[in-house]
Amino acid sequence: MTLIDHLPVLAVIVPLLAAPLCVLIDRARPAWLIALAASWLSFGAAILLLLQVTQSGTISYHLGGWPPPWGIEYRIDLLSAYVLLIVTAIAAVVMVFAWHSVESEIPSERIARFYAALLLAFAGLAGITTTGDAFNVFVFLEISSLASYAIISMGRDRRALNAAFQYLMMGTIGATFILIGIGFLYMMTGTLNMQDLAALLPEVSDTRTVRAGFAFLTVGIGLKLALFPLHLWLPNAYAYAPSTVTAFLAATATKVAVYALLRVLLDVFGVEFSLQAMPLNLILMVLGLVGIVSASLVAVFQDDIKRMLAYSSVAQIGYMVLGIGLANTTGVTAAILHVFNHALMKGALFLALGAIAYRLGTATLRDFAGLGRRMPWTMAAIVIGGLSLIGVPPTAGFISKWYLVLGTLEQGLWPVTLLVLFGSLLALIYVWKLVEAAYFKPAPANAPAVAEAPLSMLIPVWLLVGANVYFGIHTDISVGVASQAATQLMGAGG
Amino acid sequence: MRDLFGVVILFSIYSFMTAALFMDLDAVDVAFTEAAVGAGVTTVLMLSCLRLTGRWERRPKHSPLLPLIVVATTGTALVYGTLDAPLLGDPNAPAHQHVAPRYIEQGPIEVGMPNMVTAVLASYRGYDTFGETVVIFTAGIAVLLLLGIQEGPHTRPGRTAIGDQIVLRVVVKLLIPLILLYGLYVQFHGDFGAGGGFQAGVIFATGFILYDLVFGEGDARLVVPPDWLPRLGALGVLIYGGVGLYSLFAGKPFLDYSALAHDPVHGQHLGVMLVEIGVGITVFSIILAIFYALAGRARRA
Amino acid sequence: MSLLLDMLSAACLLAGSFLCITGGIGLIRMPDFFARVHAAGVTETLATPLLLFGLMLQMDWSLDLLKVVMIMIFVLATNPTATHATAKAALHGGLKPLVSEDDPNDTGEPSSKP
Amino acid sequence: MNELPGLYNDWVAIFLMMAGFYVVISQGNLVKKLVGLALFQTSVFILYISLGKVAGGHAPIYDPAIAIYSNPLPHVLILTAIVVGVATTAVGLALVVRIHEAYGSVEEDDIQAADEAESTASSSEASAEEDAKQ
Repeated sequence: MTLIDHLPVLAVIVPLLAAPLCVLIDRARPAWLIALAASWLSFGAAILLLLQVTQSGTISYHLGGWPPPWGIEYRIDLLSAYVLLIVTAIAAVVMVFAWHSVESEIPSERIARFYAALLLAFAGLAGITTTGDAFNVFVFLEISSLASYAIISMGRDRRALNAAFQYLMMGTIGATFILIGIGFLYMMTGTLNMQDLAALLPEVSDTRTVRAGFAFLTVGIGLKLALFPLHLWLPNAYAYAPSTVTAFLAATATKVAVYALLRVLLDVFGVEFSLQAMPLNLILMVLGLVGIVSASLVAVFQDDIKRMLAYSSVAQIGYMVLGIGLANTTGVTAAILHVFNHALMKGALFLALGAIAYRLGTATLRDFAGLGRRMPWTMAAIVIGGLSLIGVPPTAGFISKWYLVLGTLEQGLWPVTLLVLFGSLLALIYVWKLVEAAYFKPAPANAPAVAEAPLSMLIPVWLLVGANVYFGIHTDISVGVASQAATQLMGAGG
Repeated sequence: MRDLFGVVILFSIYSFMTAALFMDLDAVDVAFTEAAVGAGVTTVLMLSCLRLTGRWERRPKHSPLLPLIVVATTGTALVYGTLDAPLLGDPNAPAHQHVAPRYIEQGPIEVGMPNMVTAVLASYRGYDTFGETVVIFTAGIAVLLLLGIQEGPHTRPGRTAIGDQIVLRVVVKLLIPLILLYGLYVQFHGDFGAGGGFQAGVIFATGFILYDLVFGEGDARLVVPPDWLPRLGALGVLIYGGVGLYSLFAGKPFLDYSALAHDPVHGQHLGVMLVEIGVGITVFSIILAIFYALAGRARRA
Repeated sequence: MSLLLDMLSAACLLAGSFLCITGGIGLIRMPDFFARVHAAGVTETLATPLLLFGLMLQMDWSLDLLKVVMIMIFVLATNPTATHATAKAALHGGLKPLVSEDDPNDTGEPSSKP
Repeated sequence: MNELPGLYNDWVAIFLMMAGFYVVISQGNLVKKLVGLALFQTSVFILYISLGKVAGGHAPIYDPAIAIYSNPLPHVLILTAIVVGVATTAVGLALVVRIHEAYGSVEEDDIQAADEAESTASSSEASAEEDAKQ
């Protein structure tokens, strides 16, 4: 085996082993350099993997040399390579941004450990996307969650502590539900490998045990996903975490949860069982819609911008879940696309906010007054990110909304289409509030003089903004892979 | 119950009962771990926390109706789920048919050790165990990020934590070497009987915790300086990962121990031993670090 | 011979179990802290070795026997120590033993509260 | 075999699980919530271990004299899960300690009230400033 054959595992263990190195060295700058190098290496591995998968199909890697289902398998198909690419890309970009931001927000003697935790959170998420073993998902989920609780609690506000505790409670309940679900499935099939499960489940899918396992897995992932009625932990966690953490988690954590939902629903259980035998498509659709409308409404009334964007994230998750609930290929394509695009736009927005917080210390609506002139590049980035959030062409947000609307129309659900558009309208309102404050309000007289954000922050922000526009115009890559992955998923279950 | 001390002790008892139950269900390794972790470490950590946050709880004001409904719904769903489940002890249950037979029949031959749980843990599903080691390492990093760790003293302090408990001190002094010896036994005997790196690490850490509790601040910290502990934990993870990387560079998949020696079974044995040492080091140092972090806060407060 | 061993072992096990139960009852029913410590500590210090001895009589000469002996030594060392330490700590903490049988409120300190 | 005795192990585990779950969502004290969480997780372990039991089986340590072993796989999974459980508890306790230092209380109601007071204070401050400008 050459090194190329080891790519699936390298993408995960490079950050995983970089974390103890950071702790071993325990100096701020080397730790950052290690984190940076690890995330870019991982990103490189992810790009190569995606190329490999598009050329030669699904890759299976047997950890420990034991063939599945006895050993643990890493299984990279189109969907996982695609999500892995997003996660590693965001991590790589965020790491560039992190240096200044972390230096200003975290006590200096804890920076090295902070990077270690950030790397662990990242490695955990990458591990979930690549693994083909149900129990391994649980282990890596816990790695990423534990690290997330820690880095969220590092926010300067004391409310960050409470937010992290709430997240810990919800997250652990979710993880335990997932554990129960896996237990039920193991009880009925005797295997933990996802492909094996998919092959064995149809025989026993009529039993009550499998149905209950299905329900627990869905609710557990729903908790992690911040699906509408289970989203209460998310706004606070995102609002009070350090800027780097918010940008990273908002762009990746919920996306990986969506990936897990897709994997479990469509791959392990299969489309027929999940969306047709169980009334899940209806439930997902309704929850998605309620999530879109209610979270967008709440977002409109927020003063704290991080909080506003956090509620907007809940709404965007609603779009993705709605896409899955539509139960047709276009809908699933839209969901996968939105995973990709939303990571780009929320990454850009939260990073830009982080740059503002770096200069101003806070980010409430009234701090924004007159910022358009004082930090022109950062604000311009926020405007473009906001446009993408609304779904204005030619941004990436437009593409995913377009596919979603197509999907709803394909199912003949025009009221749903209207509600989706209504959600976009609400997004327009809250983004407009930002723009109005930044460009049309004079800076308060006593406003501190602020300079434009440093270059090491602007470059990552504009990289993501550029990606937003690029993937809005050149849709071959993002849409192409997403629709292929969706076809694969929908085809797998018939 | 308004007294949280009682709550914690009851939980400890519950944990111990669970361990006994696991023993009855043939899960010796799990019983061992549950007794050491659930009844031992968790209790100590919870009590250290109570010492800081106060022992009494206020009477809650909320109506219990909504939680009851949620719990009843979940419980019903679970009971519904078990209705089609295989019965207890049924040898024909699907869980025992598909994957498990290979572990039982081939495990002792392919991996070369009688304890199948260790074989599955460290070899067949070695990557899960690697993840587990990282989980405990993550928890250590998280606690240190939150609480920080006090630097150890450089000279031997005179004062003790618990007044004039002569009997206690003498007995503990006699016991600690035995505990540490037992920890080593468990570490290296894991291939043959119950035990392994994780349990050994916990037992070893317990020895130090006991010493710290009885002989007061500082003494135990002179032996293992607190600021070394996170690094030691990192080292353990790196040992485990290093074994994986070695096999990777030797042209075998990650964590394939058969790359370690010419004879695959011998390689498996060596690999399992090495990774168990990694696990042991990490668990020992992280558990001790978490305890120091919590107890250090108590002394400052 | 084996009948004798069996009977002896059964007697030990029964006595041990009986002491365990009485210890448990005492732990709940005794009026104050020190009496409870007495019930839990003193009774069970005898109960556990009795049970272990009963089991040892059933065993062959093997490694397991040695292990049980070691468990017995360990229990005999730790159990009284723990009881002693608890009682001493309680005394240090200001709990006074209940002396008057007639009036539990006599001691001032409500020592029956754990 | 009759269904009832064959499933009681699951039901006992479920009852314990739900007791833990109830403590988690109904109690206001954060330490107690963590105890509840640990209880919840430990009971799930019982469910797993009992599904690995084989009637007449022995502990899965190879011995030439034994033919039937219990299933080792659930044991391995639960070993991992126990570690995850203690890790979560440790992080939770550290958070509780920090919360106690920051808020002076570990009762959820107090903390919620303090948070809300802080939020409204900052927003009313904002509106007051706006009023002053106009």
